[in-house]
Amino acid sequence: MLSRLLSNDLPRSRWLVALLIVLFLGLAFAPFLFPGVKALNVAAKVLIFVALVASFDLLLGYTGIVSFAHTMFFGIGAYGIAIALNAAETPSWAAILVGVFGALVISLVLSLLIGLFSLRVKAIFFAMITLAVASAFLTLASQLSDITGGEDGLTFRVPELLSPGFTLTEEPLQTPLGEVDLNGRLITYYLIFLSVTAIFLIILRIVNSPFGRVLQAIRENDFRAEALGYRTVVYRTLSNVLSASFATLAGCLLALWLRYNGPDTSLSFEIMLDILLIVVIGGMGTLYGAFIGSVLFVIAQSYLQDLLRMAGEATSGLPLLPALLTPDRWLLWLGLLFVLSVYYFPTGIVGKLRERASLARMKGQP
Amino acid sequence: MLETQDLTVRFGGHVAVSAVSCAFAPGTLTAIVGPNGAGKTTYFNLISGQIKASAGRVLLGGSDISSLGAPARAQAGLGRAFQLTNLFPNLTVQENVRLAVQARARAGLNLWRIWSDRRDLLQRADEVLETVALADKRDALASSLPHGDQRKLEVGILMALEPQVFMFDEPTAGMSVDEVPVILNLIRKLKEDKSKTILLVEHKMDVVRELSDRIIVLHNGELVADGEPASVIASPVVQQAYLGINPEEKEEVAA
Amino acid sequence: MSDLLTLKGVHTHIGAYHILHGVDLTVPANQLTMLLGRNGAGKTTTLRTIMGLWQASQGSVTLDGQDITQRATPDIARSGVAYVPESMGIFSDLSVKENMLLAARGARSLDDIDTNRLEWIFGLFPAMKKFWLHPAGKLSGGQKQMLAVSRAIVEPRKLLLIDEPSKGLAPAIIQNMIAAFRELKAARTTILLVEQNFNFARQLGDSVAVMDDGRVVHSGSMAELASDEQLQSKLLGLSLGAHQ
Amino acid sequence: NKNEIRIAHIHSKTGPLEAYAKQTQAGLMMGLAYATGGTMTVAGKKIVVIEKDDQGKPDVGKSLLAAAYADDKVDLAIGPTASPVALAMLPVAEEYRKILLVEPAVADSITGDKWNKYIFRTGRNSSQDAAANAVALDQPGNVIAMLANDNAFGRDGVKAAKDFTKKAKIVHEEYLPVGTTDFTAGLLRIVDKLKDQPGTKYISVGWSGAPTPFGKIAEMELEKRYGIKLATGGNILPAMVAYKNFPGMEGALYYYFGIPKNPVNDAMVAEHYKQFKAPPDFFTAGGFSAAMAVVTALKKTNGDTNTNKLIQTMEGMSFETPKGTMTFRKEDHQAMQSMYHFKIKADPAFAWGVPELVREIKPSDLDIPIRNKR
Amino acid sequence: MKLFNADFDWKPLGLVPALALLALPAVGSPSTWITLTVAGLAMGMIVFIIASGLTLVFGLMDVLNFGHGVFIALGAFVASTVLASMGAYTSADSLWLNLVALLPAMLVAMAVAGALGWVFERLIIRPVYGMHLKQILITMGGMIIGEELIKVIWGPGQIALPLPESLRGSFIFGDAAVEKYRLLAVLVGAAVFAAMVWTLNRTKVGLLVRAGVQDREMVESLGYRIRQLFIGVFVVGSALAGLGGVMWGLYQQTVLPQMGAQVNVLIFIVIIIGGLGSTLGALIGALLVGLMANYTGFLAPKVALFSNIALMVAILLWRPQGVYPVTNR
Ligand SMILES: Nc1ncnc2c1ncn2[C@@H]1O[C@H](COP(=O)(O)OP(=O)(O)OP(=O)(O)O)[C@@H](O)[C@H]1O
Ligand SMILES: Nc1ncnc2c1ncn2[C@@H]1O[C@H](COP(=O)(O)OP(=O)(O)OP(=O)(O)O)[C@@H](O)[C@H]1O
Ligand SMILES: CC(C)C[C@H](N)C(=O)O
Ligand SMILES: [Mg+2]
Ligand SMILES: [Mg+2]
Repeated sequence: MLSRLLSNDLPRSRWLVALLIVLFLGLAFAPFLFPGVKALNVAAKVLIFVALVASFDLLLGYTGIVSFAHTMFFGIGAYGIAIALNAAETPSWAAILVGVFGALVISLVLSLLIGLFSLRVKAIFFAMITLAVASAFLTLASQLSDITGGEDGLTFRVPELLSPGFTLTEEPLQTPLGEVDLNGRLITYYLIFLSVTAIFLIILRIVNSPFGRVLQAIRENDFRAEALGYRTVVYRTLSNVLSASFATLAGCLLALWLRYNGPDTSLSFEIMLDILLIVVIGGMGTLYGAFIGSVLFVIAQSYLQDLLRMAGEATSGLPLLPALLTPDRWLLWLGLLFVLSVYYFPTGIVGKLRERASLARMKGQP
Repeated sequence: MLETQDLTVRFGGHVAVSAVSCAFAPGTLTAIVGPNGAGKTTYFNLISGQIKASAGRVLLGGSDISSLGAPARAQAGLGRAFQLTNLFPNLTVQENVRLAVQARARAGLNLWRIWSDRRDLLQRADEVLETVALADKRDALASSLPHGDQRKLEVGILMALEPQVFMFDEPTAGMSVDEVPVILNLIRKLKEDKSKTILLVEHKMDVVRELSDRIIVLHNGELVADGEPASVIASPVVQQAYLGINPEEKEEVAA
Repeated sequence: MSDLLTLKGVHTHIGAYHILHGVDLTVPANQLTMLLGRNGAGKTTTLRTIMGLWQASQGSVTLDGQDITQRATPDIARSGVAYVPESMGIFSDLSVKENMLLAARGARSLDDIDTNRLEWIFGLFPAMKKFWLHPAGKLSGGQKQMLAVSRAIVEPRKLLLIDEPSKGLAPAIIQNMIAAFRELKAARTTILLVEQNFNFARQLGDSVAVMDDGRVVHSGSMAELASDEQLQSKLLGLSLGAHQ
Repeated sequence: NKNEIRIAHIHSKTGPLEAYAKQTQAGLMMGLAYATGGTMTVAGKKIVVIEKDDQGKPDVGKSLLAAAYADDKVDLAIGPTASPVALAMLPVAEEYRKILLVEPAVADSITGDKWNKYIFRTGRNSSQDAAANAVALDQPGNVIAMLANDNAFGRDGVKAAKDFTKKAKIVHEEYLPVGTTDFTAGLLRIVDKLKDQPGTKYISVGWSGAPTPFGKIAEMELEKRYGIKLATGGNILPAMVAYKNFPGMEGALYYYFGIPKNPVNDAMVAEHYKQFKAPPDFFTAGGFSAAMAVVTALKKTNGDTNTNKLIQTMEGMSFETPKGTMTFRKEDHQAMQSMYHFKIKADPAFAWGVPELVREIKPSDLDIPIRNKR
Repeated sequence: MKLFNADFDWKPLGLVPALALLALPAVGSPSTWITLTVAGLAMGMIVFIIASGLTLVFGLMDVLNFGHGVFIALGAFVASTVLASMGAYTSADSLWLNLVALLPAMLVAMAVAGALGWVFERLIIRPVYGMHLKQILITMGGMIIGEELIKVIWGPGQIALPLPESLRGSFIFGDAAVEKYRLLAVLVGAAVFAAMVWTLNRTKVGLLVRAGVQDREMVESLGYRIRQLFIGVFVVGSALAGLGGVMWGLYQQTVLPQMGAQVNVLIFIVIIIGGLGSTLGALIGALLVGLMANYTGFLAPKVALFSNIALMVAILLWRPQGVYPVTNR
């Protein structure tokens, strides 16, 4: 049963299974295990990134297409919600539906266009075209002030049920680990949790379908795939469209969570890089990698500055080090993380764990 | 029934295939020979749609398929093994073949079935691997196979496609002597099934002599001879331009 | 007669796989040595190990009295070794001319290449002249093979390592190639040739080594092997009337 | 902890505005020390400042502010550097019913239509900038073309400038995107509009961010060729290096360390030289002012941090700053403050063009509209 | 010389004058047109200089160096330090003295950028040859690190980089004005272009590197030490970026730690238009981008933001591999 839910694509490493279970349970009970506004924010961001990165892995890891336009679709989703809720008199579920639907339609059209127009060109050209298109879209979003709020972005309200003002109990729930507000934010968190779980399982199913296998074949050798009778443009475009749609949904979730959206929030190139890095850290072409990578990376990124503050204080007597260890230079360490993870996880965490497992299996055999 | 009419392709000023008209009947194996660079592979490329013709038409079963792209032609029943091995290097041997089986079953656009549920496809892939003597390597990555095994896999993929027309481009090049018969037997079996059209490019003349029902000779892109194997091989153009022997000294027919 | 190249107990691993299990091989100077064996026997791996493209994990490779086991590939090449890989290693974006120019290491421009030698190559492989300015990637399979061999012989070398040169070549060209190797041999070039084509091997080889499963299982003179059909069938699975 | 007063300072410690943010933080800490006589305590309570980095990103700023109020239990927050971040943060203050003291984000809408009662601002707003500049520029016979960033900061600035320009004539508005690298084309458009106008011709520039158009304006020798002069406000010192090319240029600015004459400024300049071996810059004064505002209010409540009490106290409150006395206006909580009409002098002793005071524009000289709908 | 052999493709060269002529009626006033055109060409030349190093690295080594910008920023910062230390020369009212200051600034900037390039190649690029995706990530990482280190050394803010005295101002021809500095930029750009074309077409280096990208093992088997060669190319590419940084910084008259990141997309566009690795292509791409930016900036500033991208898309529709496709990659 569980195996079918996971589309028969099992983790294939005991350590990996353990890690996945721990992280999954951690996220499922995050509001109670790690009370506090910041922790909940981090957990929600982790979830949204899981969906976003998984959708990107469908494109990059499984189809072998390098696109820099993924955040564009993420942004479309976020703006869909933001614009719809901003325009609505009172924030309603209907407005949310309109936002999601509208965003999906726009993403569909755009991804179809990009796919049909440019998937014929060579891989690097495609990457660069998407980079240019994405930066054009970013500019557009920050220029159309009347619709998108320009560089300031849009701050909006969400339906009562999801807003912090909506409380289930008068008093916060007392737990051994701290107090937990049973309010709209908590409901939003679980809405996100369920949506992301569904999105993840659906993508997992897609990559393990016959279609998913063709995508891998195209990644390996598109010329040969054509000779077998697979129309690569169709497959690539479809993969592009699917991936864009899931990214759009992730964007919708982001906007619902933040109750704000602006160009830098969902469209920036930085996010694109984070996604790329997560895919690589986790292990390209393994959705479990997308999951693990997102959890580790988002947590690391969120707490890096705090960590540096402690490190900086610890080394305050030394020369030079404090200048490098201040929280202000957190990007330096993030950059280092980029470099080191490419060095040490050439096949990603999942790849590493699976290699170990298969080595162990080989040894186990006579 | 496969037919080409005045099939021509020019690369810049160079005419690689020049107005070749030829029909290939089901149940026959036609060998295509000619010196290196004669245009044999290019002729295959034109038929299977890998490159676009400058002029001329390709007909399959009477209908003109000239405007179709490579995938559509493959679906229409043109199957092709490549001269320079052309595999999915980082997939396993079994997956390489399975992709062909799946293409044959037209299951590629199914997004929702779990692929491992399609046991029928897997089974068929394993059968094919048996026939090309690769069953024991089914879980190896294609890229790690020695050259000869890669050639076998190349043939296996074509077998799995079960096309109407089989095009083999030097299937045994670089294959060790004891493996060659495996492939030849396969081709022989195909011949026995009288419905298939088989085209074979091969430089090993004894293979050609033994398998073919008919030989056509390409030279500088032109079709210069066509007929019974024995008579074509004996013709002066083959003897001199291709085999490089003068009629007098016939001692050692190389390779 | 001295040995130009000697392999002693060479073991090679590729990743986690142990491919060569102690190869012992000697290549006598100024002779043509044939390296035969079934698919997967380890012939290509042996050549790559000599060339330094794989590192031997154990054992030694000696060239002209020098231990080259640990040397880097460019250094091995500079000590006079030319290599024609199984996959031909054509630079497909460069023209035939540019491919040749690179192979002539000493030459800064084409004027520096020995024209007689070039003409000799053109004579062997007329296609090289015809497609001189074409991108090499557009050549036919056989023409690429010719280019790969031409590159190896554009300048005189001490030792040629050639992996299956005859595959994909038309019979006439094979004849030319046989002639070429004979001439090279006469010009005191040592050649180690991997072949599947036994006829070809028989015509050319002075001595022979047969590999199986990562080891050399037979070595001796070519004449001896050529006349002993039983040995052939035992070592190569070559039966009478086998297709060549 | 009832013996602490916890303050969050949320600012763009990293990102493109890092340099601005650093100045604010330095000013804030110096201001707190100055205001508490070096004790960092008010009414026996220790002031604890928690720094947070919004990276210039509105979403980050928003969640940091929520975390500061909820997890760190701060009593009030100061910041942020950029207007978009500020706008995203405003509703959070309202949700948590805690004060956000905006410094130095400029956009009018912060104390305008997006305002709520928990928002105070020590920084100037766009209108104050514009009104002050109008004092310098709004003379009969002047013909002005506006050049501004194509964003909220620039457009709000121009909108305000138009409101305050009564006697001069604005003939053209040119908006260029932030990050414009070649200003030639935009300037040519302005020249086209200006060159045949009668009167004294000005390009009035409202630009934040680098690169700036000043260098290009100098290269094109507009004054020599067409008699077109440059007018612009203040900026941070590295940006004012280009002002050296425009001796005699007039405008109005928010702060320059050599201009205000009062004990607080003297103390800040002296302290800044002591700590950093350099004069305080544009945004240092803002941080200092914010600190003064907070401590003044807390002294009045005797350390009580109850939000409603603080709001009551701060509405209409006056406090001393390096720019003289400021007063939080009751209606929109904007600090009314002096601006300075200056004239540039190229002094070889300084790397930058030195703004010399022409006239201090007192708060009472400026009629700053109230833009919120309270 | 390969550049002008018989079947040389002249069409792309025509694009630049074509664009200029097309703009003339749209702009109207000839003097404005001249000012814009000269400004555009000069900007194009500067863009070419900053992009030239990347063409080498990208086109020849097939390395997607997203960190190229850091060498640009570094060059600019180093130059600002050098020039600041030679205040007497830069503020002197003599062209010669100014150039005496500028030249060492350029050389030091190139040397420092080149040296960093060497480190970058060893630590960052080496493990990822042939792997585009990882190149993007690791070079981005390198760029972030570099940018942060610049902030540690020079501080996070902008630094003014005023032009030397005699390069300020413009030459006035009637109603048209040509900034002096832009003329210098054209000269430097032309020199860089000539040097690159010569090296790549007249020496074996270009061939070797192109071959090395396709099949490293084979090049080594032919006896070339490809490692050294790649290091060399990378160092030169970085040094050119350093030079570009000096030119760009002087052009902006300020230097910023982020300036490298700011031009990243721009130079990629230029290189794509040019055909990934073609020097002449990059020059044409840069000139087109420069002209386009100036014309649209004048005619329709809103559109200017998208003009580069529109230009690139148009070119790719015409020639899907850029104006001078170098390789089949
Ligand atoms: N990259 C690789 N990874 C794993 N195994 C490899 C790799 N390359 C070769 N092998 C294995 O090494 C063994 C020897 O291969 P090698 O290519 O040397 O054989 P060969 O004698 O040249 O065969 P052929 O005649 O088919 O070319 C084979 O079993 C092959 O599967
Ligand atoms: N895409 C191309 N562009 C330019 N020339 C080409 C192209 N493809 C093939 N050619 C040329 O066309 C000719 C025919 O090539 P083809 O590959 O068909 O030969 P072939 O008969 O298969 O030879 P071989 O036996 O060596 O494989 C060759 O001279 C080759 O250089
Ligand atoms: C002067 C700066 C603080 C302006 C800032 N960019 C803002 O929007 O407010
Ligand atoms: Mg062929
Ligand atoms: Mg081999």
